[in-house]
Amino acid sequence: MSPQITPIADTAQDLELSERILTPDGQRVANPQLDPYVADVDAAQLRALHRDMMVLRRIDAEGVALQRQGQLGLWAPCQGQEATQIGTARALAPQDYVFPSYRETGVIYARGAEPGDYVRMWRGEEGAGHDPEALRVAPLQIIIGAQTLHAVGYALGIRHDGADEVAVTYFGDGATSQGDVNEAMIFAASYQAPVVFVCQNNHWAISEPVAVQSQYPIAGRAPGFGIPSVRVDGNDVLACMAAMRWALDHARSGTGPAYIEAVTYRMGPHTTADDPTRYRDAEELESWRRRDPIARLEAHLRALGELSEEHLAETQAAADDIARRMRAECLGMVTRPPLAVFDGVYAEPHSGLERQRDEYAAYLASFESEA
Amino acid sequence: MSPQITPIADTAQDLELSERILTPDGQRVANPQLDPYVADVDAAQLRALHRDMMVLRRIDAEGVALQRQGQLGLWAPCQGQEATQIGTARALAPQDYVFPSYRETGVIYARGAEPGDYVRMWRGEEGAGHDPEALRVAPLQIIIGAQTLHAVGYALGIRHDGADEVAVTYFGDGATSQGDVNEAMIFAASYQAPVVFVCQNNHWAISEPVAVQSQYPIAGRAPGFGIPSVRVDGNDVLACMAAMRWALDHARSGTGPAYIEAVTYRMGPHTTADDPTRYRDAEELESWRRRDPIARLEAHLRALGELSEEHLAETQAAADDIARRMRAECLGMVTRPPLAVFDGVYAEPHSGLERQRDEYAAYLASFESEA
Amino acid sequence: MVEMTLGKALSAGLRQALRDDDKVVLLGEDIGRLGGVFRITDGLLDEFGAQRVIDTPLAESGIVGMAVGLAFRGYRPVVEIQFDGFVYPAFDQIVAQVAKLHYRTQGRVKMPITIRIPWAGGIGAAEHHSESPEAYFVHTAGLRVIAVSNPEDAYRSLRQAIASDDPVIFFEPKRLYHHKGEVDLDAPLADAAPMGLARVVRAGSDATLITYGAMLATALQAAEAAEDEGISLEVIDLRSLSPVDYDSVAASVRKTGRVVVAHEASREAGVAAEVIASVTERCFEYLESAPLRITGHDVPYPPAKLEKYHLPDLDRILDAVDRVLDRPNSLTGADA
Amino acid sequence: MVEMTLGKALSAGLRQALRDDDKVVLLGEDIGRLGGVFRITDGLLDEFGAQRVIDTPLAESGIVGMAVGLAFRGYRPVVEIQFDGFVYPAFDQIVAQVAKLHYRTQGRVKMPITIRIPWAGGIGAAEHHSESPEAYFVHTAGLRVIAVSNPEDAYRSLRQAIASDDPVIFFEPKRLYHHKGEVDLDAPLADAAPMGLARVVRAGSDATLITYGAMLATALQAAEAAEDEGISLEVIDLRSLSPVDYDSVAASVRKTGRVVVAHEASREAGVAAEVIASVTERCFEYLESAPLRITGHDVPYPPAKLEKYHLPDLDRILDAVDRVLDRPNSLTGADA
Ligand SMILES: Cc1ncc(C[n+]2csc(CCOP(=O)(O)OP(=O)(O)O)c2C)c(N)n1
Ligand SMILES: Cc1ncc(C[n+]2csc(CCOP(=O)(O)OP(=O)(O)O)c2C)c(N)n1
Ligand SMILES: [Mg+2]
Ligand SMILES: [Mg+2]
Repeated sequence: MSPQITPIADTAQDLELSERILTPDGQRVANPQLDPYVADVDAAQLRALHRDMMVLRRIDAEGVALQRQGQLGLWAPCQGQEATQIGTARALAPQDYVFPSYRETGVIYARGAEPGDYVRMWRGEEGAGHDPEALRVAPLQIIIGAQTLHAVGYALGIRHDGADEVAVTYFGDGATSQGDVNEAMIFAASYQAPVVFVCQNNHWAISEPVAVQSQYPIAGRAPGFGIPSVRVDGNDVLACMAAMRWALDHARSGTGPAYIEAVTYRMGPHTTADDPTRYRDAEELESWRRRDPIARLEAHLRALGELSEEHLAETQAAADDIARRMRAECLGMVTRPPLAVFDGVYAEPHSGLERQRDEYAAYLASFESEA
Repeated sequence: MSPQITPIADTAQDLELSERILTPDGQRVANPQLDPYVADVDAAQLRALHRDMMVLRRIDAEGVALQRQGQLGLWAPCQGQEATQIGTARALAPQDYVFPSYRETGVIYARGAEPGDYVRMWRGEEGAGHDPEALRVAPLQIIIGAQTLHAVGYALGIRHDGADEVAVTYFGDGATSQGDVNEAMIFAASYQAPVVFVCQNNHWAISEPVAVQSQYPIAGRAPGFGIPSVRVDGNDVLACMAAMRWALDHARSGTGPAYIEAVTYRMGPHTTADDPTRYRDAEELESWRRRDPIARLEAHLRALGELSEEHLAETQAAADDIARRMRAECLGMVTRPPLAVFDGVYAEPHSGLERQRDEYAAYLASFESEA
Repeated sequence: MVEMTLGKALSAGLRQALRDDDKVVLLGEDIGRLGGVFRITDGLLDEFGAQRVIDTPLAESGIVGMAVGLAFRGYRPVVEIQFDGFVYPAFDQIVAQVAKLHYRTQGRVKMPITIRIPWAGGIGAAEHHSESPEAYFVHTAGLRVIAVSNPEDAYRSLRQAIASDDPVIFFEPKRLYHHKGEVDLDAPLADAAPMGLARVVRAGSDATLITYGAMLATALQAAEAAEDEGISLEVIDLRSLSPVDYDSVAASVRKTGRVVVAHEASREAGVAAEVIASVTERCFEYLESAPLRITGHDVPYPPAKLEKYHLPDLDRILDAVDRVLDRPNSLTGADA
Repeated sequence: MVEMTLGKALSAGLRQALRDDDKVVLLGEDIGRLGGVFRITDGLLDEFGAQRVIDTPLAESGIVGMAVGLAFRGYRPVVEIQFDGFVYPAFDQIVAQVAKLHYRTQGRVKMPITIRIPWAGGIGAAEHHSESPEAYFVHTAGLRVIAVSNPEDAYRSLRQAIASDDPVIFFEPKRLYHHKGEVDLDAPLADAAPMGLARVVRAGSDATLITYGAMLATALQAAEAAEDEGISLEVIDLRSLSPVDYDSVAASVRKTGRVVVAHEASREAGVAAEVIASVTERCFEYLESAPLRITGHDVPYPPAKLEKYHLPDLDRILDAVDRVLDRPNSLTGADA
């Protein structure tokens, strides 16, 4: 019979059970398993990671602001999850392909998104905010967990092509309950597909604490399916990068999928439509504020004597610049004309839809003729 | 990072990795974990288990025969799985409720099925072959894995009622790939529901060997979800009974679900419509014939000096008797009248369907008036 | 009679159902502490406890499958699907289990499950949050389908759905959650008209305008606008989509001889097709022109900025009215 | 021209597609060594290898979800769903992903996925093995829906479906897998009539009988029987259910003025409702009687012994023909 397993209930203990390289106050601790994967990361690279996280936080804040000002229908903030997103995404090779959920602003940023890409979907202009082929990132996915299977299929294609690529999928702690996410692990293991699963356990699925989905470490599920996994401190950007490099190496080596659970925290509301004060304690939030991923890296850089005023100023300027361009792009967006509602349903002509389009065109034209 | 896991590929090794009490040649070996659960099983009880398995094999053979003779549309044989089904089902308390798949002839037998119950559905007379409330067994389920969620819901009800009952669900190795079966584990763990999962790993899902679903022991998945599990030799009726008693005790104690993987073998075709020679080796079949669950218990009883000719004769008579009654019931079944096609769609009147029924009745009547 | 929003009426209906029958349990994502993303279950966790107002793991098939098991045990589960577009993962459990178990067991196992679905568009939402999947369920034998359009109906028919021994898919127009109306909270359920009847919301004589859900408001506006032009429209709120109350519908069509059916859902094999086919079958000799459909286009629900070109509005309905009345319209041009 | 069964024609179509384009891959349960439970993929594993003829774990959502990922990578996946009743677990992936990704990305991501579904009843099967779910997919914008009725169409339209850049739900009538017909295996696909056109299978003048799939054979028998009574029926095989070729259908209806639509699927919001609503809209002034539907009842597919009372048969179709022709029928009685 299997050994007795102890549930982990409180989020504090939660984090203790995960791998880390930097402590919350920015001290570097030895981690024999992860250290080799970030042995090359020097101060300049650390500063680049810091810059990424700063810029991302600014993009995220701008998204919230634009929504509050009525420019976006919705925004899903990623504040608090910068280390997870930047750490893992910066480990990707250009040819890798990402299947995200809807909160991965940091991932599309790291893949080279244009300023308008962050808002185009949330503003309701288009179904996909960015060009998937250009970024090698699938459109944001709203159906919880659906994208994980797409990643596995893509990875099967990689394998068949004999390509040196990895498919990567991001999803939340809530998503781990969906059948699709479990089937994705099963199919990936069955085909030894080169896919990396990244679960961002941010402790909440809207109002439900992670314990509703699992009272046990989520990373512990993967090995049962034959998938090696690691549970990493998701607010430690170095640990996230190291874990991701391990996982990508594993997948690239042809030995099948790997799984990462990044233990982090959603500092903001679920989306701008949500009011988290209805369901979570100020105290919990406060305790996570003390584990802020950016502050942690800053403390580390400061201790190394590598956090110059210059860097901070440059970072601030870059962040402001992208926020400005994001806003300008957003406000400048021109909604497609009415008949665009019919565009792209099919790749080839569909007589039924064409007739509807024609009738609707005639209908629209009838107003013009009246005028 | 999680430990490296070694896949198990061949079915021989497979079995070695499971818990047993009786070796394939019928010797009793000590099993400190399982033994306490069958300490009370004396020779008379062993003979009763033997009788059950013999009768079940006969019922199963009669089902095949009736199908071959055109009396049934289909039959799903359970030959080879008698120990799993009888061992686990005989561990149930009367108040427990079972959610089976379609191959659990032995389970409905053990729950007290009437002879006609085995064939009513397969003959195409009714949607459910037996009265669920009478047997405390849900109708056979054809949609792979769907019933596992029903068991969890039922178990949640048990828990809310504070009742001393357990919900039990049976499913195959193939079923473990379905989202539903994984969601069932997640919901069961989340609610600590008193439910026992019984996976009959009979090595095949139609033509697909279990390795398509999993190259790792299936029982190994449950602990990741927080569910203790055991992997048991499914051709060892004592081990199956012991494992089931452990699992039921666990569920009854209020500490949540338990999971059993019974490693067994489907000796016959998937169903009477299947031709297994297209996809599996005679040799593999032969090797499993040497592990026959009934022969194993017979060898054990014989070694104990407890297998009398009298017992064998009585068993044979009982088996023949039930087969005869099963056949008689089957041949005597009267198909419901045409308008029965409308019966039981709704519990309350539905004007649309009533109109259809009336029109169809008028249509049928028009033939009579013509005549 | 009290005035309340449709959302509050639904809350009141759930509260009353929970009070009336301790076998009623609610299941869904975020329905507990949060009270649901639309706050329909607000306060119910506090009043009835976590055993009856159950936050579930994030898996719709799991939720509905569990409801089936609870029904096996004599419970009357009420499921909340968070948004219309999230019902599809539960489709198999709904279509192959919920809809069929009563038939499969010849009535031995009842499925008194209510599946509440915040529904349809017009709220500027992101993808998958504005779907109108009702036709899938109308086409599925074994289910009943209700679509509400006002607080009074919402309160009464939700309680009726929960009290029904049949499974009911219960559509709640999100766009109307904050719309107000009078509700008699104390009217005994036993005295209420049975679930399943349509309602003539506005009497008229020139054409029959058939709709349901949030589109009813648009239909009524259209009827007012038409009146200004001297056209008298009879407006019918179907309220029940399975069964459809064809007696009421046919009575109206026999009177007017002209029919427009409007809904947000896409057109091919939608509810309007069903209504028109049935009405034509029953009232052919009364029809003076071809019944018309005004629906969402046969496109996936578009991005928010385009939804106003997708949803039937006042003008599209009036144009269809002109067509069934053989008046000048968008297809004939102004000189017809 | 060679004579072969519909099943063999489908096999040949798959083989040809696999040869024509190495991006074509097949996915499904038991399609490899076994060749599928209906043997449609028989021999393909040997010819094309396990990389292209892929046995999958037992999970339909997984299969279709994986096909989506393969499509993202430029593959053209052909999925086999083992039986009609097992498509529902994949419903979410089909409706929310396969059908929508092209629209979501404004055409940047193509979904050239073919989902083959052995389909419908009349074979005495167990529950869930005789379903007719086509209306669900017809109602889903973004999908194409094909239903074949003979070997020639099967061979050609399966290849067209696979070659199409759009997702196609491809219905194969199980009941006809062993029916034979002539197939021209060498006819170039480029010369073929486009997928999506209906076919007048039998010309006639008194009424139009519209159907598809296995029901076509029954319709043709009905037409022969009717002829004996001096009634001339035009029989149309829709072949494509989305889009429906309404030009062909309307041309026939304008000629006959009377319409019967037959299918196995249940009635409410089914394909026949769609056809009748559209035909009425287009041909109202030509109609001489109410178009009628002959369909499976609105019941879950019944146990095998009762299926003959569920499926439309010759007599039920003829009775409907009598009704549209205002001849004595089951509703009027013999003396009408
Ligand atoms: C199939 C489906 N069901 C429900 C929802 C509604 N929903 C959107 S986000 C969310 C919570 C997701 O939580 P998690 O997976 O932890 O991701 P997070 O939002 O925390 O990043 C829910 C329930 C959905 N989008 N899709
Ligand atoms: C949802 C669904 N998909 C496919 C099938 C077809 N099917 C019937 S049995 C079976 C194999 C099941 O294998 P397993 O779970 O191992 O059970 P066993 O038959 O071996 O008892 C398949 C694919 C089905 N019944 N339901
Ligand atoms: Mg989360
Ligand atoms: Mg099996």
